[in-house]
Amino acid sequence: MTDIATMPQPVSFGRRLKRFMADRPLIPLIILLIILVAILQVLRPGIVNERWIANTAKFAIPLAILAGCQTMTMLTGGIDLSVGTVATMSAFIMATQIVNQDPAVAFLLAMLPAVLIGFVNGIGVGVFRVHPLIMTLGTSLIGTGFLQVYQRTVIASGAKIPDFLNWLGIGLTYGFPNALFLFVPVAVLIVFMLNRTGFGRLLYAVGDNERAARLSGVRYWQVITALYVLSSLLAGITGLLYIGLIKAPSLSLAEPLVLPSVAAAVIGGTSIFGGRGGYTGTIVGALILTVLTTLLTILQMPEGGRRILFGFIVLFVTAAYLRIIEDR
Amino acid sequence: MTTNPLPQSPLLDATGVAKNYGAVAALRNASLSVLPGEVHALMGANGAGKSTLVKILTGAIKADAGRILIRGQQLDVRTPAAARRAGLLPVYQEPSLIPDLDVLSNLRLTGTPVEPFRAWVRELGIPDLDIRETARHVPLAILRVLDLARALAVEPDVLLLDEMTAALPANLAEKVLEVVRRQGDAGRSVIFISHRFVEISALCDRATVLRDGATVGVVDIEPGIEERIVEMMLGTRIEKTRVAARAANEGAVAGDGRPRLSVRNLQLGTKLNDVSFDLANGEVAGVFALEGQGQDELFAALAGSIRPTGGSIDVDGAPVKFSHPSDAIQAGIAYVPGDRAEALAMQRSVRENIALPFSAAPRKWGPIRMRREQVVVSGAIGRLQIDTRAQGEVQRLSGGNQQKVTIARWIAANARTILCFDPTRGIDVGTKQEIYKLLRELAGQGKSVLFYTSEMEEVQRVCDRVIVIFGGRVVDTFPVEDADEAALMRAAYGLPRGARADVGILAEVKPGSSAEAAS
Amino acid sequence: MSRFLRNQGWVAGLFALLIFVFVVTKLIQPGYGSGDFGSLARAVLPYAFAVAAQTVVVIAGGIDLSVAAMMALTSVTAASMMNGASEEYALFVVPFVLAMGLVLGALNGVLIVVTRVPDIVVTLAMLFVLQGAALLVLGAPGGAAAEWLKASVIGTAPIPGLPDWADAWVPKALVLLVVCLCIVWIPLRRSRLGLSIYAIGSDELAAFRSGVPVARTRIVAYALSGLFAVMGGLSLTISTGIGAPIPGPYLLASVAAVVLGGVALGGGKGGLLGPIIAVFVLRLVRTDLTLLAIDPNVTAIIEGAIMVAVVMFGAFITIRGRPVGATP
Amino acid sequence: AGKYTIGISNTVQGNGWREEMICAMKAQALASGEVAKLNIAHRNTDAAGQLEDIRNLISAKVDAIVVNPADPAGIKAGLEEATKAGIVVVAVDQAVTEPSAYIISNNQEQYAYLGAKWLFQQMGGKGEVLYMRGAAGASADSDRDKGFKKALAEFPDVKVAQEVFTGWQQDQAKQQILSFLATGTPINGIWTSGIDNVIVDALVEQQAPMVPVVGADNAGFVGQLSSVKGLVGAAVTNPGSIGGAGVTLALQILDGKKPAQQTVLVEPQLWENATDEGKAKLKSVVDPSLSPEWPVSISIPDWTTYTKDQIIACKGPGE
Ligand SMILES: Nc1ncnc2c1ncn2[C@@H]1O[C@H](COP(=O)(O)OP(=O)(O)OP(=O)(O)O)[C@@H](O)[C@H]1O
Ligand SMILES: Nc1ncnc2c1ncn2[C@@H]1O[C@H](COP(=O)(O)OP(=O)(O)OP(=O)(O)O)[C@@H](O)[C@H]1O
Ligand SMILES: [Mg+2]
Ligand SMILES: [Mg+2]
Repeated sequence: MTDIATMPQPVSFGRRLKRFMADRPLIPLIILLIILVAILQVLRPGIVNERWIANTAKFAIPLAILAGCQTMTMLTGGIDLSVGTVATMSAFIMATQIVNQDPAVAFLLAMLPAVLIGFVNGIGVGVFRVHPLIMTLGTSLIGTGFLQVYQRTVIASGAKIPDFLNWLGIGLTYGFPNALFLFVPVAVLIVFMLNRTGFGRLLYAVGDNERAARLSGVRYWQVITALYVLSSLLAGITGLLYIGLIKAPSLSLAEPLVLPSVAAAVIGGTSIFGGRGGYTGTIVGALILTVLTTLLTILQMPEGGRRILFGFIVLFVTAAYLRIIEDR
Repeated sequence: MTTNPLPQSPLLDATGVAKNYGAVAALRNASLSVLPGEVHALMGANGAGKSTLVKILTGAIKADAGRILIRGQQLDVRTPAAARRAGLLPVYQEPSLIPDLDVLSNLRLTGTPVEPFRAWVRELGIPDLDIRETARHVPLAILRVLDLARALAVEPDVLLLDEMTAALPANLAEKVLEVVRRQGDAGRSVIFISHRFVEISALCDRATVLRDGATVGVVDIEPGIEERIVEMMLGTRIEKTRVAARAANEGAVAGDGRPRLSVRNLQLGTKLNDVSFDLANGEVAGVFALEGQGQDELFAALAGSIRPTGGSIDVDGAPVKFSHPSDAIQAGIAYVPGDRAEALAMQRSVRENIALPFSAAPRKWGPIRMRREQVVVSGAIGRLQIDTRAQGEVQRLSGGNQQKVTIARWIAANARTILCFDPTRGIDVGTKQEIYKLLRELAGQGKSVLFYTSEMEEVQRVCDRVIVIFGGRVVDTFPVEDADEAALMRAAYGLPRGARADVGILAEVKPGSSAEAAS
Repeated sequence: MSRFLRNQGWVAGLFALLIFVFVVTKLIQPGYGSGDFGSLARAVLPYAFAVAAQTVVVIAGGIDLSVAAMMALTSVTAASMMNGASEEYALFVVPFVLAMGLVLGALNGVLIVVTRVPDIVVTLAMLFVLQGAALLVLGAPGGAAAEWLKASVIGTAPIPGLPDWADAWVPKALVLLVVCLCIVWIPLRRSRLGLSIYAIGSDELAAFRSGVPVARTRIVAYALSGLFAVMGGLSLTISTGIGAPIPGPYLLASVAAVVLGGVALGGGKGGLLGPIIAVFVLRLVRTDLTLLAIDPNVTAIIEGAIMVAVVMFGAFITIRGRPVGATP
Repeated sequence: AGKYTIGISNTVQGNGWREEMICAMKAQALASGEVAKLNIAHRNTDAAGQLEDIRNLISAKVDAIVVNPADPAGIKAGLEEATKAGIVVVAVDQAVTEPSAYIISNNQEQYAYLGAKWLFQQMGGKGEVLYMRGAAGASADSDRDKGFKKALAEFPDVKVAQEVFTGWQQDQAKQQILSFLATGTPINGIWTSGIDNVIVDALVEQQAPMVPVVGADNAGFVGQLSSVKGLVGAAVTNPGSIGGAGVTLALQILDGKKPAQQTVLVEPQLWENATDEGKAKLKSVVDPSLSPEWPVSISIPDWTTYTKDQIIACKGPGE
């Protein structure tokens, strides 16, 4: 066999580097993040300090948890647009019920709509096969409606942010945001769940090929219902964290986080078509978006220009990331 | 470096073709030279690179290296459309009709003339095609035939058929072979990929053999050449053991003699009519049928995929009702579909695919015991000799290796009964032997196998008993000793037992001349 | 017949639903007449174009999140160009913005093809870019529209050979909608290009292997989407007489109507008629909710519930109606 | 029971100010005793959507329409059709260009001017100001921008350190102010377009130097003005109860008492805590029972007649 001529050439350094990164997609993503932070530092020398890092983490955490909901649902080929409404509902109910109720009771009441909406989403998607986008959009409309009706019943009683949420939302321990006490376990749990549990496996399998999963004995509706309930629960908890951070209960509190949460998951390498992705990338994706928002806030330019820049940077980051990790 | 345009200069001449997928070299040094008017076999074990070569020749993927001459000229074939213009038309291993368009629109999309297409479809043995049917609703076998007819209709100079017959029942396969041979007679060339030696001997003039991505030889097809081809294909991996079907009455039926699976008067719409049979422990029962006789539905019903409209199924003597495949799995019945796309999560790893059933039930949703899983999975991989060089994603495995994963899953899960629907579809000779052996071993362990196949050879090779289905009914059941090809064929056509097959291209192949019979 | 039902059953069902809602409207408000129908047609106009824009790309297997932003940009562009200009000048403005839509739409497509970033991210990025551009064109709502353009959607179209009473039920806005959609859609549907759009949406790999120029087809699909979006933007300018840089609620509405209209979000299936009828149904339901003076917070609940229920029902009958043995 | 049906059209949902406006409309309709039914179209939409709602209200044959316009010019055609159909049209909160419509509006330009001028005076007529606007492209925002620029022109030594759009979103505003504080850029004052209490929160949390802050009369911010140590600031009134006033005006017109002018402007007031009398005023208006997003000026003298309980109950006639 004289096939030396067609044997692949000795691998160049650049190619090896590329392959290295392709095997560890998190690294290029983190590099992109560092580049953004560096740009920020150049534009405003001194901004990247301990306090800034803590603030960035505070805002990235709720986004990252909601993006976790998107990651999990996107793995099955779905999406959860109701997370914004669910988070808002939990936050609003918590802030208003705490006035007259025991904290534990208020917490349960706040989580109730989350579970309910998640369950309805799950049944709709899993049993009735409604497209997740429509299903979650529908339940989020319905949820918003109920929240507004509810809101009128509590105008008189006012609202209050419980101290422990305050502590969680804005407090620092040795310079680290307390929100990390919530986030680190949640993140570890999600990563562990996706990689090392049967349920995580099923999310990927169902999103990749539902029929194959079925033939392996997987009951689609069980997986999907559990998934959407879990997603809603996480969203509800995020709402509580977020109200502790923002400290102003409003009826649209967490809505602005919905599109960015989808974007964070996608930037982090999760495919919206299902079967592909992971949570660690999503976390970096959320950080990238948060830093980008800061970057644009401090830029002195017309709002229109800012948005144009934001759009192009998101596109560029995603494209660059794809280029780096794809090994063809 | 110009090739001398002799009268018999090749129509298509590829040399030094290489293609890498990351670390996997799909092709290293492949060459192929096809003369005008010849039917040229392209052979090789699973994963040898046959499909990859076809894709490169037809512009579906780009080669990393190599030179391709068409009629002595170096054309730049970058897209399937360009290949078409150059007169190269493929039928790929996977159906390529657009699933959501009807057949007519599919023709318009590719600019295929309709009347010739219709004529070819009739010729290929489908008299009553509804051309407005959406491709998605056309059964796989018919879809393959339509793919072929579409290619034939534009009268290509070189037709490339990648395992065209693998998914076809015997009657359709035979038609295809006839048509392909006539292509050669008409002066057009055909590149023909198949793992079935009968077809190769009946059809081809020469064969190019690939091993591990490189061309290892070109031979003329003549009686007795099969041995040599197998040697070239498999290199050192030559298996010469003949898997003998168990002699009648050999080995006692395990346990109390109750059948493992007992089907009575099974009814399913118009597709299944009063089907009854038993499957014993430690038995491999073959199901033989022409295309569309209800075998798909039978397997689906036993697997819990669809609910029968009447009749009963007993497992170990107890009646069962399956409303979901998980019920069947619970009862120890596993189903291996013929279409691997139906069975595999293509973007997931080999390991995850094999371990998938372990996590199915909610009580198994918790943490996975990775080490235990690793042991079980690698055991199954070893048993089926899956080539796991590209195991990160199943879709990167070659077609045959994907097929093996679908079986390995149930070996790992230790299922008591396996329903195999054409499991050797598109599997190379070496591996086929492995699978036969495996099925026999399973039976030896007291497991039971229901085995549908589109190849008569296999029935004789592995089964203890054959159940022949025609028109949704069991028309005959006989022990393997009586199951010669003639008997099978006649039964499959619903004819009484004991007549002879004397029609069709395969009838001309002398029994015993195939490599498989010799190996 | 059964194939007709399989292919067109959903559209027929939607049409029946529209008739039903119409009858209900007449029962609620016996005075509901041709003038009110004209109002409905005008309200439908921007939604219908947004939906058409979305439909084309969804059929091609994509999604366009920039539809509403594109409408806003073209609306402010047209309005600011016509501001203070002569009536005749508008004759140039219209083709100019139409061309702009084609180009910007094609840009979406080109970016998707070149960067290989998923559609959803590219169009999300473009959403910001286009919004930013709209803000640069007009920092606040303003501009003007030519009188003849405004007149083109007011009143009824005298159709020769139709009695007056029937004529009264043919509002100009409806005629404009039908003409604009048909001019583009009918020739497209019949062409090989149209088939190619369905093909890449149905199975991109199979389409490529069938010789379809996938990249070019995708770009064309997005260009057409841009064209329809511009029509939507123009209809906004025409009906309000101004351009507004903040996008209206057309994005989610367009996705919802696409799904309601029987176009599969995976691509390859459906047509334009279904989504357009769905828009009429949704707008008419809105009218009914107003006529009934239902608590506005409850209307959100009702709208969400209808959306979910219709799609659920559709999914339900598909599950029931699946032929036995179709998926063995 | 009353005899009139009044239609209401509003295009922003889920915002405290707008919710208060709707409640004021309901409470006033109930308190007046003249209204049989309210027909409320209240959702998030644009000018074209508002046109649709107005036309639906015309189809519903209401007697009057009270509208908070998405855009002054964009709904002209619809309002004109309403007038033609014999319906009384009253625009609240913002002006409209349709001449037949009556307008009772908060003076947005004056709102910004008043607050900005006070702020610049507090800053001693010089220094850097953080300018936190509303939603880019909204007409109320551009009106306020005019007022702000007018005040800025009067203080040539005041510079805008940073101009950001909060989108009138609490979370966005908070992230922006925190990012800005992290840059360490020195500022001497903050002007906000009504997203105010989260700004004060941020200053407190970050232990940043307290600078004068101007906001609106939202309950949360007004509370902070009298409770947060070291905070100097002013709340400019922007009553959501203007909705109630709109209903009153519509009823007056229906009853044949046309106002002298087509347009009535409600002038904003400024409540500051820099002086003792300002502090006293703030004490008298502070209302911790209200949701922090609700303006405390829940009524407008001469224009609204409902009680606080009525507006908080947020019930219209027939509910
Ligand atoms: N997209 C891909 N990514 C990575 N590896 C690939 C890809 N496609 C093919 N391969 C690898 O290339 C090799 C050759 O595959 P190919 O499909 O050509 O085999 P084949 O000869 O057609 O086999 P079979 O008879 O099983 O169909 C295999 O090892 C396969 O794993
Ligand atoms: N997570 C796993 N990893 C590796 N092998 C497994 C795993 N789960 C099951 N198996 C293997 O699959 C086979 C059948 O498993 P199955 O779940 O059907 O048995 P089971 O009786 O339901 O399990 P259990 O005894 O845990 O209830 C067993 O031989 C077991 O070794
Ligand atoms: Mg192959
Ligand atoms: Mg194969």
